Amino acid sequence: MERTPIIEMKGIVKVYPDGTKALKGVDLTVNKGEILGLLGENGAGKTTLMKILFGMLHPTSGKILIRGEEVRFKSPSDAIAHGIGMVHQHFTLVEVFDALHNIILGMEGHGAFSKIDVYRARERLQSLMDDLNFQVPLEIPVEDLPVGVQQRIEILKMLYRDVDVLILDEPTAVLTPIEVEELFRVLRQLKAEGKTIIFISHKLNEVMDLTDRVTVIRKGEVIGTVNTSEATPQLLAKMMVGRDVVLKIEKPPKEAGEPILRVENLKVMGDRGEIAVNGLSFEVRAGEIFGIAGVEGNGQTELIEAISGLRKVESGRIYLQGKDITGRGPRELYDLGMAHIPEDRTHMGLILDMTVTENSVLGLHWHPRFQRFKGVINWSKAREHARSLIEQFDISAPGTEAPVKSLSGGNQQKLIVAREVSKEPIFIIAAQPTRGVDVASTEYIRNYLVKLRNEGKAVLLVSADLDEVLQLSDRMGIIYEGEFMGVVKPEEVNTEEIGMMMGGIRYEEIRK
Amino acid sequence: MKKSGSESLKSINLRPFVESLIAILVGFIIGALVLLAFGYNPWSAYYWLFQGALGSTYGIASTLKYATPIMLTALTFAIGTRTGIFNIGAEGSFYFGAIAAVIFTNVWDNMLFGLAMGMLLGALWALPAAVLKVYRGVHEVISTIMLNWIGWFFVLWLIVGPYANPSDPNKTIRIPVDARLPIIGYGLSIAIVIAVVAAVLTYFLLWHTTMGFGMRASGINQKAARYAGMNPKMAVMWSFLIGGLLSGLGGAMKIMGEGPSYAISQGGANIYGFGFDGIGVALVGRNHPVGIILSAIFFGMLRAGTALMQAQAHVPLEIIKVIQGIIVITVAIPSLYDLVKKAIHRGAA
Amino acid sequence: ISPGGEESTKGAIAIVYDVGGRGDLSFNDMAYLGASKAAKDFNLDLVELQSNSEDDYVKNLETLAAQKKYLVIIAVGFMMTDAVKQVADEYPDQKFAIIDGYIPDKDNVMSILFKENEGSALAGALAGLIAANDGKDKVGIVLGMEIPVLYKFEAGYRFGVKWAEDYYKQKEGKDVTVDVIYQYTGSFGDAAKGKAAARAQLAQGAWVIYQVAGGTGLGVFDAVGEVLDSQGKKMGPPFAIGVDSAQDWIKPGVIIASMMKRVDVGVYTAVKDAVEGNFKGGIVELGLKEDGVGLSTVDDVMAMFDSLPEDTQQQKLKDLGFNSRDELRQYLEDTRKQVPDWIWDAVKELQGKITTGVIKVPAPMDQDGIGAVRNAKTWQEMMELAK
Amino acid sequence: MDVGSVLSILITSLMAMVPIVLTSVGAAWSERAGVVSIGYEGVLLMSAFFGAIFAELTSNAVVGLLGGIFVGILLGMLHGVLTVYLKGDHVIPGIGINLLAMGVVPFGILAYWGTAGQHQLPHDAQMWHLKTPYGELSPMVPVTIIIALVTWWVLFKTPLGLRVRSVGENPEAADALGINVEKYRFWSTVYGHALAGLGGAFMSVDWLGLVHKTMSGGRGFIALANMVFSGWNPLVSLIGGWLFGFFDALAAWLAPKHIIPGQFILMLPYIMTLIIVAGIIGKARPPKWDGRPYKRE
Ligand SMILES: Nc1ncnc2c1ncn2[C@@H]1O[C@H](COP(=O)(O)OP(=O)(O)OP(=O)(O)O)[C@@H](O)[C@H]1O
Ligand SMILES: Nc1ncnc2c1ncn2[C@@H]1O[C@H](COP(=O)(O)OP(=O)(O)OP(=O)(O)O)[C@@H](O)[C@H]1O
Ligand SMILES: [Mg+2]
Ligand SMILES: [Mg+2]
Repeated sequence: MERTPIIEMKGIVKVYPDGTKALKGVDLTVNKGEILGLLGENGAGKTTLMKILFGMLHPTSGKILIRGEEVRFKSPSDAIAHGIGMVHQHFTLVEVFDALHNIILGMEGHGAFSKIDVYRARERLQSLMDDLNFQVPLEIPVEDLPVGVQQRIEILKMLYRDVDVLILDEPTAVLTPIEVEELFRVLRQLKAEGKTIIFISHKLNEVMDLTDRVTVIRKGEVIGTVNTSEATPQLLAKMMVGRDVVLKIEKPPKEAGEPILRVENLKVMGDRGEIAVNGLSFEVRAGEIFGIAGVEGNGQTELIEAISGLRKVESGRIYLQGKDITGRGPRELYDLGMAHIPEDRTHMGLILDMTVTENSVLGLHWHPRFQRFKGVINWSKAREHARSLIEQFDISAPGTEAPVKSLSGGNQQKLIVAREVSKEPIFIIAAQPTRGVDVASTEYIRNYLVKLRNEGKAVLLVSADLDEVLQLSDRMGIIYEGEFMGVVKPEEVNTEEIGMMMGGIRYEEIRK
Repeated sequence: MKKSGSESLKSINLRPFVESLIAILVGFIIGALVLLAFGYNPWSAYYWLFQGALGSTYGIASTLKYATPIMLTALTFAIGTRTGIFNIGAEGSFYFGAIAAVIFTNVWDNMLFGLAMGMLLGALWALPAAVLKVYRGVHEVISTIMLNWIGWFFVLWLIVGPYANPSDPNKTIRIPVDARLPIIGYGLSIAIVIAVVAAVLTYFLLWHTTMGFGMRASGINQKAARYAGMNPKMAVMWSFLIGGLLSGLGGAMKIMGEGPSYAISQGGANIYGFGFDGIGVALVGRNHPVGIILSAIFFGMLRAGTALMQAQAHVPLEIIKVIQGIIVITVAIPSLYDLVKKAIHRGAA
Repeated sequence: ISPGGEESTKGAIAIVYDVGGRGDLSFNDMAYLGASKAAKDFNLDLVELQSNSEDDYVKNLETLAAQKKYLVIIAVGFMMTDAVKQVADEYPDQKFAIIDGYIPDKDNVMSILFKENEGSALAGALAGLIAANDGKDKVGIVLGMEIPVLYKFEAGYRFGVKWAEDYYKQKEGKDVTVDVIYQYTGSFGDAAKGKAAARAQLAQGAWVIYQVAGGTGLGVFDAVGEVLDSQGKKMGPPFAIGVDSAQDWIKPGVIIASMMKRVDVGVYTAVKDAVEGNFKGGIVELGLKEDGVGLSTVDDVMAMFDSLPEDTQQQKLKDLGFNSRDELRQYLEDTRKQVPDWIWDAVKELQGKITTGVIKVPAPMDQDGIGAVRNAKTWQEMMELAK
Repeated sequence: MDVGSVLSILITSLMAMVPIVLTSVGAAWSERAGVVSIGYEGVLLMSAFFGAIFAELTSNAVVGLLGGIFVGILLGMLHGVLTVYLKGDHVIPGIGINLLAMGVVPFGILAYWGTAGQHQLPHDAQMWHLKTPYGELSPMVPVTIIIALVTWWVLFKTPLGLRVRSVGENPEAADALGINVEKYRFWSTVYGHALAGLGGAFMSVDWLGLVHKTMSGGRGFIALANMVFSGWNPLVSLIGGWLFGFFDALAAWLAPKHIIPGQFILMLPYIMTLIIVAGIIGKARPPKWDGRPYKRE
């Protein structure tokens, strides 16, 4: 492949207004028509670098050349005009608009005061989607769509603008394996059409699978760039972290004990009144990780919310250690020994504007050890608790009194895990526990879940990351439209069978 | 500025304080230009303003007296803000606190009973807004504005009708002597002490109790609060009720602690407007109880100083309002602090 | 107003306004008129203090009293009564005068009270007779907030209307009833509210409307003016009646007369007494007899007009479409000619009777009192209530 | 109730609707773009005052209305600079503007016209009205209806409106698509205040033909409530504003009947609003980034 640099970033330094030195002189070259992987731990500076390239941030120093020509972007519109588009790590969609309006926003055509030509826009979009075989519903408010679809909208948004270079910041973190495959197909097609792609991910196998070259960043500096064909996951992990990383989880065989959680004929409604969980029954035993796999939006969220007391149960029963907990609230459940790592860390697991200390006791602040006397919180105890979590889980945080929003996503996730584990639960729900978390932290969190299992706790794991479910579960249920298509041991099935179950075919039928 | 829960009083972040101070300074400077433009001597105007507010024990007492009611209504607004509610219903609760004091001290002339009933009625008047918000999703801006008006006319009816003073119909019946708040001196009653205690208690409630933690968490993120086993709906309720209670206390103390009449004047002239003033006080105090104590005193100073400023510097009240407006506006500029800091750095370099 | 404190004058007086402040179209403005005239005539400095709210009264009065340099401190408005009592006790050497406040027993306080009920009775007689004469059966009164001081106005007005019924009957030998449409608008500062209220009263048949509502009353003038406009008339009827000062100049042609309350005279007298050493504490009550209240004459209106600054006068004349002061005067007189002379004579007759004490006008102070007046069928019944 | 009364109430309510609707529509637009202001009360008062001056200087009521818009624009720019560019709090400046108005207007009336507290506009500075026996109607009534309609249409049907709503819902998304968030927010604020300015000038040069130092009478706050009431929708604001005007006029009409104490009649518009909102409308969702400054870094 010929190597014409389309983008050259030279000596990029970025100091945030609060003094954080995110980038310390980064050089990055992207060749035309390639897929470049960008790897790095949480907080390494990947997002910062890309936001600079996209004109959303201004570098403190350094220069950017596009097709050999030096550019200075004042805003993303300049970048878009130069053919650069970006899909952000956190979606930037106007939730109340439908896909169509999200996509055409800013280039609606005609004058500002004329009526938006929805018809023409829809036609153009439809042909774009048909070309890529990549469909999204155009007229439903985005907030009502699953994340996978939201991400497609983000990508279409950029393609609608005819960009040559597409930056994708952790696009797969929220996707199911099937969606990832679909995405990769599209990306490859785009590459074939001559587009250039920058791909950020924490998942090494994806990077290995998709990219042509990989650049690794650590703490604001480039560690190196390798051709993917010459790299191994171990090598990349080592470059990122600076040490060897165990990519395989050690999981000794263990006999499961008593049932801890028992769910019987559970029926739960979704937000729009549809049946989300449809007569589900299963149990999670002591010393067992029970995984739930499935395409997102098949009732996982509602199931978790019902078990953790956040959603009304329509019918059926839930028992914890034989005790009926149907309809109990989160506080009682905490007292009964339940912990919950929620899937939505920014909206549910944490209160971003509050401090690390406050977040570290969120939901367990009732515990007598954090109470000076009943009703009065002992903040010095809480601060100690925060300190010990930070230390124990190696969370990098500016301090216990910093707002949690100033932690990187990975560290935010670690904080949640640490807090939930510190509840010393007998039963823990772990929903998407490693989403968006870098390799080292992922390794840590996964090992911790196994450790809990080894200690005889019951773990309910829900993850869109099929590898994770396969790796960690002792047993797993594959969910489809609120029902299990099968409950199996990971080693008994192959990926293809799982794929079929996730698509709605029952295990018995497959085995026939 | 976000306050952390574990922050102790001694480690309070001074930045917002300095920020407000700079804003006030800039406001005074612009105000001076306005004074000059209209032919007044800003130096003498400000001299007499401060002389009137702080130049004598009497001045200080007046400053504190003015600071009292707005301190409490500001707390109402701040509690709302901290729990995610734009509660502008302090005004209405204030009226009810005042009328409750008048009615109930005349039933049983006991000071504590009067204060308690003031708080109770203040809280009760906040209840509809709370219930409508929680159970009907009615936005508090509508409900509180409407309730303020409804409460206003209702209280006007009470004071001109059933509770008009038969021997002096220009006001309501008076607070019995035994139920009045003790005077510290210079017409200043212990109301100020109670108000400061209320502010400290509010601080304690919001930042040191389980309930306050729940209220703040709910205010920022309801979903997370629910996840953490808190009850956001109750948090909203409590926010309104405690807010109403504080304004009710303010209203009660306004009548029970301030002479000469110890009664509500007809037309409600001595109970009107404190809720609205409280919003400004809360914002300048950055919605923090400690900030509110300081900012209420500052506003009290501006009020206490106007008499001398008018009498000696002959500046009309309207110009004083203009200057107050300018000061409040400048307080809204957070980057003022950074600008000044930069300028100082440049000067030093 | 000059900053600083040059003492070129023979001393100083101070005036404390109530919350309405200058521009309330009521006692504050009138008090200013009297005080400024007195200051000029006696070569005194005039210090004015406005009040932001009722809480400022004590503070304002005390601040002034502590300066110990004012011949007399004038407190405007009944709401200052308790404040004056308190401060007068603290500063027994300082002379005070209070408008509308009842402080009978202090040597250093002169209470100046007005019998608005008497003046309003004339307004009511005028309104009632105009209506009866034009074959109408309703007149209106738009008031501000419902506060007991306004009951005196309402009662006087009602009295006058009832008296007019009787007078008309005796004169024409015909039974007439003229009902009083009344409403308290709940505000002294919202002209739009006054307009809506007047509109409603006009729609319900009010032929003359008396406004006792400060700034809200401005809307009453506007509403009546609109009705005239729509009929292509420059002058009423229907008419409005002004209050407190001679407001006729605000909308000539629309306002037939105003019930004047001569706060300016009261203030002037208080200052004069203080300057000449005749100051006496106690009650000074000014009614029709003392010229403290009354219906405005054209001379009164012109005097009010003349008290405006020179260029304001010129501008005002231009705005109203007059070339000279005399044209305005002529116009006001023409307006009054819309009402037959006998009506004016009748009003004079009532004035005489009240002045001589033959007729007494009720002055209720509370809801029960006004209730009784509202229920009374004849002026004689009302007069019973005045005793 | 006879036809005359009905017409009278109708006309009064249509006139009363104008300042409330204009302010609500402006505020709705501004908040759709994410900028909150509670200074409309002050804007109404100040533009009533300055609008009257403009009208008198030119002997033209239309110029007066434009002058009101101009004052609104200036105050909107002040608010816009503070909130959009300097990223300040959205609520504080409004309180300052309200205070400012309470000082500037009484002072200004006395200083400019020499009469304290009030001033009557000469005929040639007042708006032409359609005169009926039941009250006068201003051309501003249809103009207000048109403004509400057009604002609604632009906000919901055109590219401009789409962008405005996007910066109020998710400025980051808009920013990422190259929409100049600050520009859209700033001019939206200016538009919002400009409409309030028009409403204020309407009160003096059109509706009442006079200036009075407290003539805004709380309408700025009522307009905010109406904006929320209408779910930030200009078209519904029109109906809400009229309903409020209607109940206000109805209250004024009922008051002289003295069926219940006057104070309870005066509560009528507020009680009705509350009942309608609680009973029918319920939840209103503000734009997601309403009142929040947007900073990139
Ligand atoms: N707005 C900001 N203000 C201050 N510091 C920031 C800001 N944004 C990022 N940083 C800091 O810059 C550094 C790089 O952040 P960046 O978002 O680029 O990391 P990243 O590589 O994208 O991490 P992740 O894998 O978690 O997405 C971090 O240390 C972070 O704390
Ligand atoms: N106010 C802030 N002050 C300092 N740093 C901040 C602030 N806000 C965000 N950051 C930093 O910005 C970076 C990006 O923030 P972001 O919220 O995107 O985390 P994240 O990228 O989601 O992490 P992950 O990729 O693991 O999910 C993080 O590294 C975080 O440390
Ligand atoms: Mg990132
Ligand atoms: Mg990240």
